[in-house]
Amino acid sequence: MNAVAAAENELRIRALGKRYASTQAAGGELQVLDNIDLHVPAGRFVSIVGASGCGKSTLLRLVLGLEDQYEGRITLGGQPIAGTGPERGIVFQDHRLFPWLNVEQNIAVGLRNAPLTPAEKRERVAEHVALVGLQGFEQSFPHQISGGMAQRVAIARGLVNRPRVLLLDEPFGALDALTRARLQNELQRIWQAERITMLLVTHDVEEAVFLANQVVVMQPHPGRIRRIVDVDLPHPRHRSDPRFIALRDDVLADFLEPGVLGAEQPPAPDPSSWRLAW
Amino acid sequence: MNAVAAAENELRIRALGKRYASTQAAGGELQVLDNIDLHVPAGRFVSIVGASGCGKSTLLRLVLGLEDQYEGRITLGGQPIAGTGPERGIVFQDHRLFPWLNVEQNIAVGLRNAPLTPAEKRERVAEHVALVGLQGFEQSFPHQISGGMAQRVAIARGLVNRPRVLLLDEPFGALDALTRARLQNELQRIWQAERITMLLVTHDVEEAVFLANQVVVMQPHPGRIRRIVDVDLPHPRHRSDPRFIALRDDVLADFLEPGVLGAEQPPAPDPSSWRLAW
Amino acid sequence: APEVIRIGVATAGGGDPVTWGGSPGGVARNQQWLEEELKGSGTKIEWLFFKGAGPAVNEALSNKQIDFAYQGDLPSLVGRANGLDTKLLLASGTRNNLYVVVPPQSDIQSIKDLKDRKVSIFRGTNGHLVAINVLAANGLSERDIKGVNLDTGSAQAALVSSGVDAAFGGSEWFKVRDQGLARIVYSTQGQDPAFTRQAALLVHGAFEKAHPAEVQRVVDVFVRAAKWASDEKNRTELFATWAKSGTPAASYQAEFENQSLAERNTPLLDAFLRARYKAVVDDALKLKLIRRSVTVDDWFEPKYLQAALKKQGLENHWTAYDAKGKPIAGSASVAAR
Amino acid sequence: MSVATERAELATLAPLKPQATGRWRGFVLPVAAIVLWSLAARFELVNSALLVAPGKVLATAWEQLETGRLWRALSASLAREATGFLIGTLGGLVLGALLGLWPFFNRLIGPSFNTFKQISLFAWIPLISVWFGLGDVAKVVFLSLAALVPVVVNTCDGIRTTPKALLEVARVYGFTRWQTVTQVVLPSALPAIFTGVYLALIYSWLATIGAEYLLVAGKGIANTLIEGSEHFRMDLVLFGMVVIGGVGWAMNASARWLERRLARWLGRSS
Amino acid sequence: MGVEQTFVPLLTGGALAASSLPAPAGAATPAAAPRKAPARRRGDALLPWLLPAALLGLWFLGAAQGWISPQVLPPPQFVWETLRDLALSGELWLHVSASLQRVLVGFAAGALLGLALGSAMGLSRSAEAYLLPSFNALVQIPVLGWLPFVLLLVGIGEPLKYILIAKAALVPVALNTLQGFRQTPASLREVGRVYGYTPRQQVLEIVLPHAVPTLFTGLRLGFTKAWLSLVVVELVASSEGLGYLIVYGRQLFQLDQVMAAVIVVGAIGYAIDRVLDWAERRVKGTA
Ligand SMILES: Nc1ncnc2c1ncn2[C@@H]1O[C@H](COP(=O)(O)OP(=O)(O)OP(=O)(O)O)[C@@H](O)[C@H]1O
Ligand SMILES: Nc1ncnc2c1ncn2[C@@H]1O[C@H](COP(=O)(O)OP(=O)(O)OP(=O)(O)O)[C@@H](O)[C@H]1O
Ligand SMILES: [Mg+2]
Ligand SMILES: [Mg+2]
Repeated sequence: MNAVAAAENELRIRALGKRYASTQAAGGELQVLDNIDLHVPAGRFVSIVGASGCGKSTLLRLVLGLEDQYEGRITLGGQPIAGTGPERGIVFQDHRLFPWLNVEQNIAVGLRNAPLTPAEKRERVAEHVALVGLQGFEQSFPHQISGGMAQRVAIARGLVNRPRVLLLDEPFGALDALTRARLQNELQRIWQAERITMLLVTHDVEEAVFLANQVVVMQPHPGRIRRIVDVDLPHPRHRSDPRFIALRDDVLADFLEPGVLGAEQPPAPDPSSWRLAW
Repeated sequence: MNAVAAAENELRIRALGKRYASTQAAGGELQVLDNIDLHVPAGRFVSIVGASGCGKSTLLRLVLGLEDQYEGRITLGGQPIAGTGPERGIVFQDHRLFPWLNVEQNIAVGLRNAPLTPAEKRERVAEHVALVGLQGFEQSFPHQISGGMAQRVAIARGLVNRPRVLLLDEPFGALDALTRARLQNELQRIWQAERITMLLVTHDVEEAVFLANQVVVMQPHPGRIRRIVDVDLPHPRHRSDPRFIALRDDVLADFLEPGVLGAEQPPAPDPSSWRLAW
Repeated sequence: APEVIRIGVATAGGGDPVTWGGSPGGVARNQQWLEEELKGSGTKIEWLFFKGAGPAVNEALSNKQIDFAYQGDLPSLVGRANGLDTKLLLASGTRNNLYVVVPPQSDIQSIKDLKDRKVSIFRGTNGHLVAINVLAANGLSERDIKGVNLDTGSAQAALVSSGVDAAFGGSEWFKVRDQGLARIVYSTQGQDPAFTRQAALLVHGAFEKAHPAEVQRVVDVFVRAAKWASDEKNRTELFATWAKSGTPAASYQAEFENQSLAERNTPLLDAFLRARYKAVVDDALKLKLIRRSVTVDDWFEPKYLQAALKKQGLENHWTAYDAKGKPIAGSASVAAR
Repeated sequence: MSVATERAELATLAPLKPQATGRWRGFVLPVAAIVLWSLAARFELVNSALLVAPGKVLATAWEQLETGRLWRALSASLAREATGFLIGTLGGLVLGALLGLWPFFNRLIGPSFNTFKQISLFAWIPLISVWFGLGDVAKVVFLSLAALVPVVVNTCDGIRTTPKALLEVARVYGFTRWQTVTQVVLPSALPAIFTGVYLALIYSWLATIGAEYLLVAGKGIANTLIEGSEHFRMDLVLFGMVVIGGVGWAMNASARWLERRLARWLGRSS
Repeated sequence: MGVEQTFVPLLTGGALAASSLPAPAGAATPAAAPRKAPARRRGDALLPWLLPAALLGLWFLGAAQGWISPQVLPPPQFVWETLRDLALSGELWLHVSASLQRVLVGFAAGALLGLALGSAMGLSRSAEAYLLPSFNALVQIPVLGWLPFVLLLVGIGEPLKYILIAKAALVPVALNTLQGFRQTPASLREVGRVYGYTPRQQVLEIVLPHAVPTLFTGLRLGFTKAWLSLVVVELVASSEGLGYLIVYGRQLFQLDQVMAAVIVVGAIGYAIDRVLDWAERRVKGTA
């Protein structure tokens, strides 16, 4: 992305609301998101933190265009978004690689319908394999690589068609702390290199503060923005930097305040899934 | 536990070695643990950190008595351990609750063969339900409660028969960061209240430092103790305390050093499971 | 002319190529006379054997998969009663006997002893009605015995393994008897011929209308076979021919003992045959095996037989029998003993 | 039968592997049975007509093999099986795909199909025999039906259980419908489809035996069995049983082999 | 496998009914259905009946117009009358009860034996080593393969039917029991070891409860197989029962009776399947 494109690539969310039909909720509808306003200039890195169920994933799904019934407006570079599109990419929490495709082919999925020649596609894929450091594993299938590697493939797939906005839904949630730290560093490096707008959903406040220019703290029932914290620390950041720790604890305090974090609730029993998974 | 018992409840591990038969390893045997020496006085909280595969779980299994072929000695209060016994309890990473028993019954499993009357057992179970804050969920089945709650049930089960040593194998590994922080606090509270010897295996260096009197850093191939770090911070501890951060970063640095953390390796493919699980 | 003439035979048959015994038709099949007859005419012959016996042949007739059928009396009637358009051309194997067999050590000595015993009957076949008549003649009804519906093979297995106490059946039992596994306590041999079973060759109505010439040729061959099979000097050779179906010659020997071949292998549609078919209609109606009556007279189509007899000079070769099974005076025959 | 139950059945069709060590113990029972059988036959402890000596069965087997009867019977059966299996599987794939991909069609046909498959297939035999006549047509129809049902059920189910998560990936990258079906739905449904085809192979073999039994005679391995029963030859009956079991086993084994190959070819195992 | 809960907005984007092939009466409503669904509902409810209605109509018409000869396809009213006659005369009940008795006795015997065999093999490695190979070999022979053999051994009576039905039920029950017992996760068994469970406690309190769903699957499959074999066995050799009704109808060339019996077989099979499905849900939902 060059500097000229910066203005027209800004993401604007205005008065966004989303309801789901729900038999459990009063009135048969669950207000998942309510009056969300967010302005993300091009090239920014925004983290979204919040308790489980506060609508973080839903927000990403709306920006991505996977849900089409909502209130309010979402525009990218002034254009209202309509359905999915190549200018918005995503990395899902559960990597969602196709188990029947190898690493290379899975990354190529991101270019499936891109207007490129096969040779160009091959080149781009190879580039991105290198970007996420998976040279030598091009022919491996998802079950043959570790969770951390799979997540890197998913990131490569999300990046390969150069979206203007990359959405990341808890991309490191399932990883152990060490792999996680490594991938955070890698993501930071990629972001610095590519200057793509990034929206990262995470449960991990430290991660949010470590990576973002801005941390959006959400609260549930219904999902709203509680606070937006600017993180104006220079990159590369250090986790033991006192300013970093102060900012982190600031957000964390907000977070641990009763009422924000809904009391731990048992998940709605879903006997059907249990029955077969047992 | 009273003070008199303290001396005789100390756990001593001497020159411990463990090999597994393995078709992949050279010589058909894999040296998983090598020459482990550890001395845990009664009532101590010891954390064990180390990369994946360095033998942490194996060490706990040996102390627990689940494996009977090893070199070296393991004694508890001077007695060599032989098989499992009620004086050593465990909390597994994957909670391992029986899906067909409810919360109360699952906790009662820990007392299944304890020399108590049914009434005493009921009382103890009720106490421990309260200890982990699950009043009102006694009749719930594992699938009806959240992962964090299930892990608390597992902790209650591990505690209910008052073991002299409680082993914890990544008990919070599968939880999200917030629930995790809450349960760490709870575990700390329980430990302070009960003064049981605790051996905690974790991937999370911060967690290890936050909870323990002593952090044991292990290294793989073969699994050995690399270093033992004493944590003499008073309780309750604070994560933003500079001394805490310094200690954490000290251990972490050790950890991130190349060679300690083995290269990320793909899991071995297992074609047999394909047919039905696919 | 049709490309192929398909003849369905209501027995599983046996041997390689498959053939069957106990009927002049089996001779024609075994000697390939029909194939010879049609050689050069461009018409082929296809023989089809049905394990499901009579009923299966009806199914084949109903969806026009066969043109001719060799069937026992009751099944052909059942087909007719259910609306199958057939014509009965000639008799081919009459007065087949029925036997009651029991295990060797059984205490059953006569029909009367069958009361309350488990007895195998192949329902819906021509043996079924005769069995009932035999029982009736001995003062029993079908209800007095515990009937079990078994096909031929199953009945044999059942009797030997004492699954049933007795079985009604035909000449296939001689083999079992000769193995020492069964004893015959009743036979229709030498009894009222009303207790015997008849079989005949039928043609599909549509085929008959379309190809009368071919019908005539088939009938000609069957008559020729009947003649050969009625000749006492062929007795041994006849049984040997039939034995190729897998049933030992000894069984046929026993089945045909003390009976003239001409009496058994006559093709004539005589008064006896008509009377038997009419009686079967009445019995079947009474037992609700068929739900509407069948007129026998317009079902029988003797013109092809007549022509064949005339052509081969056999008009007086066989004795005609009256309704009771007694020779009709005047129709004297060479074959009468 | 629900799909889950059918899958469970598949698990039982592919017999559990006994442990590798102490294989010899598996032979104790069969050897003891054969010894006992020989002794009983030798000393005529039981009705001798029922109890033919093991040697007699071997002799029969040799005779069947030498005269080519076995081959003729078996090849007739296998040819039928193959035809019915192919027709049924192809039909099942088409029908199952339609049911899985086209919701309107599913609502239209699904319930009727579900009811239809509850009727024991064997109950159809008399009707099939009247409707399709004698000979191989009726048999092949019957076999095709036997093969069709599991393929339809599993294909439809496999398609409909394509993970929503993967379908969303396809949407994100702008896959067309055709791309979605061929590159996401079908690969994802492939294991289920294979399960269906596997079951079809087994079911159509069972149906082959049934068809030969209950539809009018002809050549076939079940006819060998019937002949043995009718002519009262236990040796032939036992021989027929062994052949039928052996063919079933061979089919199972080759299907499992193919499955493993397929798994490897698709490059996944977890 | 999430057979029941995934719904795939694939080509139309609409919500599909929960189970992949919905039962004719009222498909389950998904918890979160799109708003436009109710409007379409009424037409939806009728849709599944379209095909059967069309087939029935065609049948009526074909019979009335004489397109199909009644020997090949008896007119529907004729089948209905036969069915009614059978029901009213009590004959139907006779056959149904004979069949049900057979299937119940056979299934009970087979299931018990299967449970015993399966648990022996599942619990004892050496029992497994001795029995499993022979068992695997015998399993390969279908019921119809056994029929002539068993017929020669025990004759044609009820024992034959019981044995064959029991054999059909035994196989899935035994194999699922074996599998259920064998598949107890080592992780759960270790919990038992940690808390000093005796072998008896291990079996009764860990292995068995864990195997319950698998056992039930085996029993259900066993019953389905028993019902299937019942028809087969009765087709070949019997004097009463639904299979006999079919065979006898065939022998007398009365297709109306055959079809009436087929309808009854289908109806009972369907009812059994529904009941077992319900029971399975109950067992697995609360075990
Ligand atoms: N398709 C749906 N239908 C009905 N309700 C839904 C649907 N998807 C999400 N919800 C509900 O919306 C709420 C917000 O869900 P969402 O997945 O956005 O939360 P989240 O913040 O991402 O939580 P987590 O951190 O656990 O991923 C939850 O209460 C959820 O149950
Ligand atoms: N039963 C076994 N048989 C053979 N090898 C085993 C067995 N159990 C563990 N191992 C091997 O021993 C090594 C150490 O395993 P262990 O589970 O103790 O590691 P860990 O430190 O707990 O790792 P993680 O952090 O991933 O849990 C691994 O290489 C593992 O493959
Ligand atoms: Mg989410
Ligand atoms: Mg471990």
